[in-house]
Amino acid sequence: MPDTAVSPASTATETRELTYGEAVNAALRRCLDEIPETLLYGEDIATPGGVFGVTRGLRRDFGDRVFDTPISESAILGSAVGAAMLGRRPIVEIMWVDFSLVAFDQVVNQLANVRYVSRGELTAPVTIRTQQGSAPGACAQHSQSLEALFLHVPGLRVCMPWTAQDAYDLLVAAVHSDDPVLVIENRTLYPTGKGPVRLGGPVQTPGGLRVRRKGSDATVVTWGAMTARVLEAAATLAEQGISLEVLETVWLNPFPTDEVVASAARTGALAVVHEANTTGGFGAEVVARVAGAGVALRVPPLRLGLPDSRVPAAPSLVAGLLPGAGDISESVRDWLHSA
Amino acid sequence: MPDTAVSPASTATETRELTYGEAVNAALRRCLDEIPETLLYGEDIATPGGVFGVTRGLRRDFGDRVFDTPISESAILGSAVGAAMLGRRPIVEIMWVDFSLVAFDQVVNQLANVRYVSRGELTAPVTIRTQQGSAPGACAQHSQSLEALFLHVPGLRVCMPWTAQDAYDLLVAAVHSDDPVLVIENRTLYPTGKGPVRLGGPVQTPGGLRVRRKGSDATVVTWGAMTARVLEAAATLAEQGISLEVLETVWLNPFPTDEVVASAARTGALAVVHEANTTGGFGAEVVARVAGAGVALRVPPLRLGLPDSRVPAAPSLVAGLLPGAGDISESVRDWLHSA
Amino acid sequence: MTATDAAAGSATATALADLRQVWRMRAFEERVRELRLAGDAVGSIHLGIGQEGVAVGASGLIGPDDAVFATYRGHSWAIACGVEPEALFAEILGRATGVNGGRGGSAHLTAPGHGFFGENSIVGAGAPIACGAALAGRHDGTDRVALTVFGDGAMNQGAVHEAMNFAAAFSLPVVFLCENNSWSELTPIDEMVGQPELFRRAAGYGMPGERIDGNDPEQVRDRLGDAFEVAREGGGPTLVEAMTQRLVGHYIGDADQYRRPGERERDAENEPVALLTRRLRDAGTSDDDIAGAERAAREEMESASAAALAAPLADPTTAKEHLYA
Amino acid sequence: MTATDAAAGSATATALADLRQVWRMRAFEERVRELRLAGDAVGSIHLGIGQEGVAVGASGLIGPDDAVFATYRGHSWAIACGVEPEALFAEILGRATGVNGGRGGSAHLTAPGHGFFGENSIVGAGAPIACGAALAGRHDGTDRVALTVFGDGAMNQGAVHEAMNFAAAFSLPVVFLCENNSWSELTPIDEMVGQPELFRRAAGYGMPGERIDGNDPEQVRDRLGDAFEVAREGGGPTLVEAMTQRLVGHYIGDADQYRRPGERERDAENEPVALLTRRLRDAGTSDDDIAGAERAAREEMESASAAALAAPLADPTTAKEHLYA
Ligand SMILES: Cc1ncc(C[n+]2csc(CCOP(=O)(O)OP(=O)(O)O)c2C)c(N)n1
Ligand SMILES: Cc1ncc(C[n+]2csc(CCOP(=O)(O)OP(=O)(O)O)c2C)c(N)n1
Ligand SMILES: [Mg+2]
Ligand SMILES: [Mg+2]
Repeated sequence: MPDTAVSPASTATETRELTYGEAVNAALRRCLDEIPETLLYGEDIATPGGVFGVTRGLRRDFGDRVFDTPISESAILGSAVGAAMLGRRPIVEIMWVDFSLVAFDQVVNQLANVRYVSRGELTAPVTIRTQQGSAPGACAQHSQSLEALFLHVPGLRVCMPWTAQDAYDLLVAAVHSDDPVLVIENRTLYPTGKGPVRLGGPVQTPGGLRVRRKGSDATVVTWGAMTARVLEAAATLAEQGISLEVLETVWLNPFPTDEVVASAARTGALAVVHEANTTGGFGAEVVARVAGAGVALRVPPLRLGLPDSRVPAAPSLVAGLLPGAGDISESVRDWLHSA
Repeated sequence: MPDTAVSPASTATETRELTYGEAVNAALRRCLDEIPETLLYGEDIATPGGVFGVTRGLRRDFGDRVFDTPISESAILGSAVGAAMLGRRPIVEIMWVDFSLVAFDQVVNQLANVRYVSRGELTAPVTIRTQQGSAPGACAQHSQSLEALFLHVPGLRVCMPWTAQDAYDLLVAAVHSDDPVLVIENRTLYPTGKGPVRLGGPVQTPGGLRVRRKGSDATVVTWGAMTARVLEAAATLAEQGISLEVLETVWLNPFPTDEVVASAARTGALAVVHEANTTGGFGAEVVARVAGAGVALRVPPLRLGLPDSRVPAAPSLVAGLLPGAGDISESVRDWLHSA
Repeated sequence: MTATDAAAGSATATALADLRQVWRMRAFEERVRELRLAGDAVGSIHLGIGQEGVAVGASGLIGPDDAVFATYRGHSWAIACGVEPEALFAEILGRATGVNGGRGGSAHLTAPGHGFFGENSIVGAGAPIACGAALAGRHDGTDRVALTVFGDGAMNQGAVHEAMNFAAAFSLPVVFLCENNSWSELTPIDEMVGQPELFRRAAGYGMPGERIDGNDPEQVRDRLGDAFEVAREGGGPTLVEAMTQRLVGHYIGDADQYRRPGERERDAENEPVALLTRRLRDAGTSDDDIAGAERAAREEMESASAAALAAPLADPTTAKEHLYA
Repeated sequence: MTATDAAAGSATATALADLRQVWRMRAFEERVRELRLAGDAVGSIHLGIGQEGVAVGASGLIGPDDAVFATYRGHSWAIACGVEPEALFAEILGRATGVNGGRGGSAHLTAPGHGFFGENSIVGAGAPIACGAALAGRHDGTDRVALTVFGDGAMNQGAVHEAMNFAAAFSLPVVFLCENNSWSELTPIDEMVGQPELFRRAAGYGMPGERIDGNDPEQVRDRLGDAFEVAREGGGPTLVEAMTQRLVGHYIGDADQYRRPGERERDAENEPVALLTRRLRDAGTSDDDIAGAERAAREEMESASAAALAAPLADPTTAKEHLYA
């Protein structure tokens, strides 16, 4: 799978200095602009511009294709399924991934079945934007990383942008995709990452990964906000003479199995780091795919994640659970030394 | 973890000829009898005795501790959480695991958090009984195997009985447990498995596995209704000189990692077979644990499950997806020959 | 012939057409039951026998841009939308020629080409989806009305509540049609609510609600027609509670032993075949015409099901297709 | 002194006690805001400033066996249940001495020993849980009433609907208390419903519903008290819609620029401190007594928060405990 599987360019490109949140906004603006079938809705996203300010200005500029909804996730997701069946291309927001669980039926039993059960006579090109993860002080019901739940749902594409450029590119790819796509953002990233973002480029096809660092001693697969911690750990270890290859798998479905397997085969060691709970996390799938491919590893694969816990609110407690950059570099060093 | 970690016996034992469904009934009867705090409720479970007849007679014998509910899964599960917080020990039924998704919040965000967030000042000893899996003609919304979703929820115990004896023992263990437990039954098994079931024995502690067959060439881990297919495949392969060790992991949380690792180390080969979709299925976790333990395998681990698909209704189509005993024996033979 | 006579004659003609359509649905279902009992069809199948009056009354109201969302008990609704019985039988029989090529089965029939956006086997889940179909109509230049049909028991499901409020808040052209057959599977609805007049919930959402006789296609046509008109003209959603009865078990195989005293007798008197037959007899329609409605329907369903049975089973090698674009 | 005088005197004493309690809640919240802005507390914090009238009116009604379920905007409800402010501050500050030892935080406070079964940060999720607490009371020999408090926006959540029907169908002793502050986060409730008089939904469930002035603790005590009594005596649930206002943003940091013309002025006039102060002035209460209510509250919260700040942070080595029995 190529890094950027592109389809023909649609609009003129330009580069602007944007944060992650602004890049999301720019992607939405572009999609609303170039796809008349798009609708954008969710709680507080229109007139107020979103609780994180990410959807600001879109109601003003696109009128009633952008609207606020009642606090009714089943109605939001269900209506997106129905509107998509009838030719619209809805982009809906679930404010926190945790809230998707009040309406998980509409994702698993409804959205994901539309195309398959109708043999493609109906399709459901819905984009669900949400955000997840731990942030200081957030309670147990606002802190989970739940990508693994969605990755066990065939029919649903899933991606998790970390850079502002990917926040833009992946969302544009999602909205243009004829499949339902879940885009998992991260609220701690919205105000960050200010830097040049290329806008208006060719629409990518779901898939691909980002080689964030080349290395030879071990392959570390990661995604989402954890990427920053892994890169920091990799920098630390580089100073100690340990060379990590860091793969950010921005698309988790489709997953770039071949690239990950090839890298692990080259380095002979595989670690997966994610913010989600370890047991049943998608890290298990990554390990299982590499193991299933028969890659010879000189050290057993390592998984780092939340150590199977609920998420406490106090930052001091979270620090006792969630691996930080220091924990990661230490764990990886010890692990490689054990080889 | 021992096969049967027992606590002192509570009632006299007796052995009766029961089907799987009757064994469930017997377990419920025992729990209602010996634990005055138990409540039993769900859709159609009281006066009608359940859509599968499993709860027959319990309303008559236990009065208003057993009652029917509206078709309101959030109310069923949510009220179970509240009743448990206040000292009851509710046993609730979700008729099909697929329906739990309309109320998944109450499991993940509510039930699983009670003990942790309150530091044990509150507990939620709720037993959720449900059933899942494929049965001929059932539609996509009534056929899924969703254990992996629940196994990514720390705080929630999960088991999946396959024999009538386990249908009894595991349920009794679940209701007696001070943790919330999800018991996943299988509707195709209710009328089957008639045989002697020991009733009234000591209450087991969640955990343990069943060694269904001893063998030396490969370890096959499986659970639920798939166990029958795996055992059939193992019998076929035995005739061909291939000796499989079949481990039925009736408890998936807690998972008997040590026993599985030890067996895989002994046989040098690991396969996991489940009815759930392969990607993100719990088979990935089993493979990752064994790989993570550094077990040297002479052949890459094998995973067999639904090949990442929605479930079609037509039996001929399901046959093209779900591995049967013949597919399993063939796959396992080819896999071991590839070593 | 006086104007009154003409009106009466036309009413009679309508009643006879209605009876024919009721019989088509019932003959379809009875044939399905035979196929299930014979083992040609497998799995859980939910028949609409007794409830046909609602679908028959609605059928003329459904325009080409409209979208219908039914439940697992939706065979009659597919027929009401004009789907060919042969393709429905084929689907229920797991044939390659079924409306979903065997992927849907009895409980997930879909035929979007006929405005039938499908059955749904999750209680209540179709209601929010219908809101989306109505929403699409706001933006695609049609005057689409979305009709979502569900049972009395579904009224207690969160998704239905959210859908009703969503539609009411945004004045969406959705008609919420509750087929109240007084049973939610094996449990009576009146024991599962504090207010058994379910249509009364509509007021809380700020939308009109009413209870009608679902056994009388004429009344359904009239009152449901008003709801369609209001919706089409931008007046927003309506909740219609159509009182009906299922004359059979919840699913084929349900021993159906939970009925209350007097219920079966009342149901037998009220159900649409009895009602329409009485009406036609009173209007002087011949026994032959009345019997002809049944006969024609049985013949049609006999040959449609025979054709479906002759079709090949769905091909297992295609089972993985159509998951993604 | 005449009987009328005595009654007036006692009413005045009650109003002064209410003002004191309102001030305790408000001073608590204002102190929390300072701590958040200073960075001692972190994360999203939802203050109940302006809405105290409801919790103050309810506080005397909550008996020892009763169970209260609040939302993330529940600090005042914890205080209404009698939880010590110091332990609440400590929780919000992530201290080991917090009611949840730091695991809950501002949005998930729990103090079952005080009948406070906790906040909930999933909109609407507390309502079904409260039904379970009420159900438990049927079997444990208490006359428990379960009080579930939620916002106007929560009325559109499926779980609340299911809970109301569940409670009504089974006549459970649940009081559903909707604090209507006219905003669901940043969106006005009247644009998100077809019928803005939310209490009208009660009739559809077959339970009583009414709208009251949530700013007046006396009225809350009286009308919510009726609902408690009905529930306690087996009469089933009630929906009470208490009209109130939040004087601050949805969370600390919310720029709060979405208010409608005239709203702030109206709110300032109606809010409980203004209302009770007017009432007390009219009854001749001295400025000193009135000011004393505020002063005492501020002193209490100053020292409680100081004590909380002095406590140790939650110990990271305990973070894995209490997941399982
Ligand atoms: C969310 C959910 N819960 C439970 C079920 C199981 N179930 C299928 S049909 C049914 C009864 C529905 O009753 P009603 O809505 O009155 O429709 P009817 O079957 O009478 O047409 C139930 C409980 C389901 N399919 N989905
Ligand atoms: C299921 C769910 N959806 C969305 C949210 C995000 N959210 C938190 S508070 C809130 C607004 C709630 O409004 P209301 O019920 O009126 O209560 P208020 O905040 O005004 O007290 C929303 C949408 C959530 N926590 N849970
Ligand atoms: Mg019904
Ligand atoms: Mg509000």
